[in-house]
Amino acid sequence: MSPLHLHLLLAAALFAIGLAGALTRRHAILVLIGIELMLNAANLNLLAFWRYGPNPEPLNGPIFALFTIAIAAAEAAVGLALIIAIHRRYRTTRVEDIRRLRG
Amino acid sequence: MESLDQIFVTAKHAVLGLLPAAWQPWASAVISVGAILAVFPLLFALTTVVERKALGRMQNRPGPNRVGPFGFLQFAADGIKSLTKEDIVPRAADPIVHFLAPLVVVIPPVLAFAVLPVGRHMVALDLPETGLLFFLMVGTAVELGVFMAGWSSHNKYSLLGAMRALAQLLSYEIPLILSAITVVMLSGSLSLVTLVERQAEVHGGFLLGWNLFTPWGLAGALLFFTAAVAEANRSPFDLPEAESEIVAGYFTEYSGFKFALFFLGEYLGLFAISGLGITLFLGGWLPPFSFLGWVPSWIWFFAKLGALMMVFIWLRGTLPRLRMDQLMQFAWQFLLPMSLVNLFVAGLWHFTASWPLLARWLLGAAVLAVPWMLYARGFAARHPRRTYRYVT
Amino acid sequence: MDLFPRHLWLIPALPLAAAGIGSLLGPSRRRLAGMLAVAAMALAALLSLAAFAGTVTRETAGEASVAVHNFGWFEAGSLLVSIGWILDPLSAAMLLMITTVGTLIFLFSIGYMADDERAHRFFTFLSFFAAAMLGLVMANSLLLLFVCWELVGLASYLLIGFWFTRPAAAAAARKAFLTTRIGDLGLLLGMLWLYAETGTLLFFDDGRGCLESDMLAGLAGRLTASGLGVSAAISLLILCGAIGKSGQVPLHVWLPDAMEGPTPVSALIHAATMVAAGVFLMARVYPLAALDGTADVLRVALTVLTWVGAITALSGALTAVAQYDIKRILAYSTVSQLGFMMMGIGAGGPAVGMMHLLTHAGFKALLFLGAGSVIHGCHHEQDIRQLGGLRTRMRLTFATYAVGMMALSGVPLFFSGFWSKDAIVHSLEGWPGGKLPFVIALGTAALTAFYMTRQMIYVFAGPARSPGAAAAHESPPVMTGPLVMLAVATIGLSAITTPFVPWLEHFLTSSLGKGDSPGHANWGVLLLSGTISLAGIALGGWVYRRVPGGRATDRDPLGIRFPRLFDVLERRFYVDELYAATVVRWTQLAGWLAASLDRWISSALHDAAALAASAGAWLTRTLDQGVINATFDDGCEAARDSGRILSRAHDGRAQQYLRILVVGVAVLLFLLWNLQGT
Amino acid sequence: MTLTFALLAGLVLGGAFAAVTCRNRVHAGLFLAACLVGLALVFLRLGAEFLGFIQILVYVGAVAVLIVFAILLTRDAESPRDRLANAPASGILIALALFALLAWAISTGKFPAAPAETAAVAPALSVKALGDRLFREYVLPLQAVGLLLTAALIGAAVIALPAPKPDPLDDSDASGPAS
Repeated sequence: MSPLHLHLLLAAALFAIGLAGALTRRHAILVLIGIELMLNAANLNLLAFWRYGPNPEPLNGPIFALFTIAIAAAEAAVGLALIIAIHRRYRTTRVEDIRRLRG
Repeated sequence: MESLDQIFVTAKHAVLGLLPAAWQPWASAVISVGAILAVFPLLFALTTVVERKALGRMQNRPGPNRVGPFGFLQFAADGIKSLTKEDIVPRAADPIVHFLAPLVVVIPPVLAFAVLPVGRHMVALDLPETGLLFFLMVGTAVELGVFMAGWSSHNKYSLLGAMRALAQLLSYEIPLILSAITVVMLSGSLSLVTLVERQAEVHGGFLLGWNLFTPWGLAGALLFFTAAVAEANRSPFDLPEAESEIVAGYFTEYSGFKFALFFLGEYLGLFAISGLGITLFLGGWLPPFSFLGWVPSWIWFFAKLGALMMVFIWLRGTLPRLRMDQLMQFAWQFLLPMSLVNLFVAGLWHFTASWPLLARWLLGAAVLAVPWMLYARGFAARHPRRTYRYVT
Repeated sequence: MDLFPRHLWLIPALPLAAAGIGSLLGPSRRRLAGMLAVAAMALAALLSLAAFAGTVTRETAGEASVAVHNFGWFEAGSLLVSIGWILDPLSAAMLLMITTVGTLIFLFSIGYMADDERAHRFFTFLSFFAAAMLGLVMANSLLLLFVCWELVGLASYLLIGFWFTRPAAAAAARKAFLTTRIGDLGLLLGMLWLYAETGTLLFFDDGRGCLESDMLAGLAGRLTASGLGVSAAISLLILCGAIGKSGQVPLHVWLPDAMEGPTPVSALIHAATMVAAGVFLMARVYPLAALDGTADVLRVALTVLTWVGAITALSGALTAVAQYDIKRILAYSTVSQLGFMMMGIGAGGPAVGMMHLLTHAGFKALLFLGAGSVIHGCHHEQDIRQLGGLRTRMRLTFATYAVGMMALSGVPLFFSGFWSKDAIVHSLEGWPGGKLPFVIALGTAALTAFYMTRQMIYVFAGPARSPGAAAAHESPPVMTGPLVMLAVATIGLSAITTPFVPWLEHFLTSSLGKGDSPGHANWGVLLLSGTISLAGIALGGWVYRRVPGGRATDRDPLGIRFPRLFDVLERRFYVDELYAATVVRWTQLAGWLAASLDRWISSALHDAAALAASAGAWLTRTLDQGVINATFDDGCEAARDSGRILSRAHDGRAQQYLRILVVGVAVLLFLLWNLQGT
Repeated sequence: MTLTFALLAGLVLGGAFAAVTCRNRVHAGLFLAACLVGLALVFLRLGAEFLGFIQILVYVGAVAVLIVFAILLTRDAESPRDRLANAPASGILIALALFALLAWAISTGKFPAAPAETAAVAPALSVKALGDRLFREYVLPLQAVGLLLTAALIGAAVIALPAPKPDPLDDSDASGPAS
């Protein structure tokens, strides 16, 4: 079990937990939390591969992780704004109550 | 003089010399932490007394003058009192979070001191790559602590305070960081030590090249300290703990030692952020004039810190509290745009390096002044002067 | 000629810029927007005139008449997609036609849309359309052509639905969009297939283009499983696109409804340019279509083309006889004329078809603008029964309209329409594929003359039959000006389209190659078609002799004589109803199937709901199957409903989606790794 | 090395698990913060000092705070009992299956091995080098991200804008959480 494998496994577990949360929780914000966890798992993968990969010089891992973080921040901001707006409009934050998009 | 300047460093090394090499890194860390934990709380204690006395003077009352000479031992009395007081946890409160909150509030500023150079070679932990980042990072942790405190108390006022605190801290963090970044842009380093050393070059034979003496530095310093006051929940931005509105905000439900911890954390935060401001704009431990170089560097640092404290006390004694919407508007509609403009000016300063100093100055000042005036006019237009009715 | 073709992009760029600026202008600036559009268009017209002149000089100098400028568009891995401009007689003529007609129509619209407060948007869309259309014409790559093709469709959608507050307009826009999409799918498939076969979408790429001899030689042998030549299959697919765009049977239904749009739009898009795009496309890919077999064996694609054209021409003309809306009549005549062009290309080769396209663009635009002027003058009265007596009130409009009418109905000698149509008739007469299309063409010609006469009589002759018509006034010069110019052009063009001075035909043929039976002057045929059109006019005059004295409520004389036939025609052969029925049933079935397929994915509870709901919906729909819905739009309705049934499966629960998504990705990854493992 | 890693992994996974399972939403938010701090420490151990700090700065300092803030703003009258979406079993099952798949792939997968020296010592992640690459090769993505963030800021401000009130200060109020 090399350190790379360990980190990848950690990332996989983190991703799975986040996914489970995103799939099973009701409260929209908790779903969002799950999504954040998944993003972070991806980041961990990027950095692990950068650290233990054959050529860490190009710094691609950290740069991608940086982008991911930035995008995650934007995603969180907009997502939360949406949740707040929806709550203000429909008085609920339960994911399956928000079904205006259904056919 | 040199020895006096480096006295603490030499002392530390002397102590380390007595220890086996294996221990030395740990020992040095312990010593530094010990020093920090000794100095700043003491400073806090003194500041409380000084603040109370100064405020008293401003309000035509003596202030504390009973305990010790001129009441300067007042802090000891208060400390003992708060330590011996009963620690009350509301039944409705969320016990764990309620317990953790004060720690989360106190620990970050203490960590922040680690990267703060209080004197030549006097920094506990020099992060050459990410010093400033570390500082800002630990700074942000406070928000969570404040929130935890306010939420866990299950008290309407605490919750209001927490909400206010979150909104305020989030909003003022941005101009704070943006104005700090200008310095990083032009010094090309994130290490606070390097940032200080970059300001050591001499203008006109005597005036040191503090960042304060550049247009972006001046504007940056003003923006920075404004945001800093807000970050430290100091008056006039002390809405989260506005006694007259929401009792004591997020630490309404705290008593005894935890309350003292909040107090401590607040002041430590204030010290830390002022120290950062000093490091960024006021030349850190550098003397203002080159011919004053014989004064030990750490004296300079703490002198500046003290001066800033006096300024903050003065502000608190002078300015009335803002309203929440005013607070937000100020952050988002004035500080943020101005700090962006300031970033631009810093860029200009970088690219006009070949110009004569005066020209650079005028250019930068102009670029800053124009939007500032426009904003001022805009505000004046949007908010007609209120008429207050005084009791005659 | 260093400016062209390298900088041919300038021509569409001008209207595009106008559109861009126009989109930024506000209602207060709508007059400026109009001026801007006209100016840009006029400039583009000058440029294309230069391009045209350059082509003519090169062609007369005997140089290669095809000049292209290709460049890489984007690169994805090993695949380099390159596009380019082409400047050959075909595109040059089209450019010139579009820009000139466009300029005149823009000018006209300034007057026509003067009191519409969204006129700035109108001109923005119009310029956008012009840019797309020009791009389509000058594209040297089927890909670029397709892109512009879709853009043109979008512009047409926007413009048909310009008065989207009218439900009819909105419905018409949707209908046009959907219907043309059906054809575009075929075009897309054809394009992909062509790329698969030849590996390039460039038409001319000094030797490597897909329309050039080597490639064609490579394609020549290949057959599909059904024994049909690959090139034939591809060109049939492309023909689908042309059918959709050019309103050929069976996809012609959208064109008459498109008349809901402002009249200048009908003139520019649905008479002169866009609907001609299909014909243009067929002319462009003619070498491909003409590939399989040799001249003596009949070419499948071309035969189909000819027959589609013939059927369209006849049915369009027949329908036009029984319409009362002035614009609808013109629309159906457009359909039938487009059929003529298709026939021309199929039988007589691209030159013949294109010639009719160019002349038709002129006089049909003239007719539509005339109709617009009439509508404008009579306060948006479009029912010809309500009109009448405009001869005296709108003299200029009447005169120009008469010119257009005579050109359309092919009055001999002095009208371009006669000659170009005549060339088609000639080629059909000599067509190896049989004589029937020839007969159809003649009959259509007669019908054309007939219904145009009917319209003239209804609109202009006798006294006014309604207060609106009585209060009619001549339109402002900004509107009549274009009419006059177009009339002059219509007459002038006849000089270069006669088989005696077949300059235009030669010019076009030079790059496009000859057809099966290029029309050459044949006195008998010439005489025949001339007399037939005159006969049609005479017949019309006789049948409708009593209309001028009549009242608005009178039934059409023809209707009195053959009521049943007339009803069928008036209801446009019930095509819409047919589609409504079939499309409804079909979408029902599809939706129900899809829903039942989706069922097993999602959790049991709301499956039951989905099943019940879809079953219920299906039941209800099947119940009102009994009632035949009156319009195609119910077909769209049905599409939406069945979509609703379909979407029971996606019930708006993000987590359901996420579940399915994750499962899919996981399965993919699993397969991927396994494949790697092996 | 394994001990610290195990501790950190425990912190991360425990925090994550608690974050997605606990009833109390605010606790969930705080557990998320804890988990992210642990993750930042893992980053530090990987030698990505800069990213570790950024991680805390952005996630703990902004995202976590935003989340708890939003939780406070959206307290609605739903009983804490129905805290799971319907058919939670399938969700958990899917997650487990995915984890199994990933674990299988990781344990069986062959990764290009790192040279011994880099495997031994963490490669120095100098901020200068990062900036260089960021502003040279990656300048376009950088611009895109900048655009994205600006759009997110404005968009969030607009979305969270309450039903229009006369008071112009509201937009600043609403853009607070958008920071």
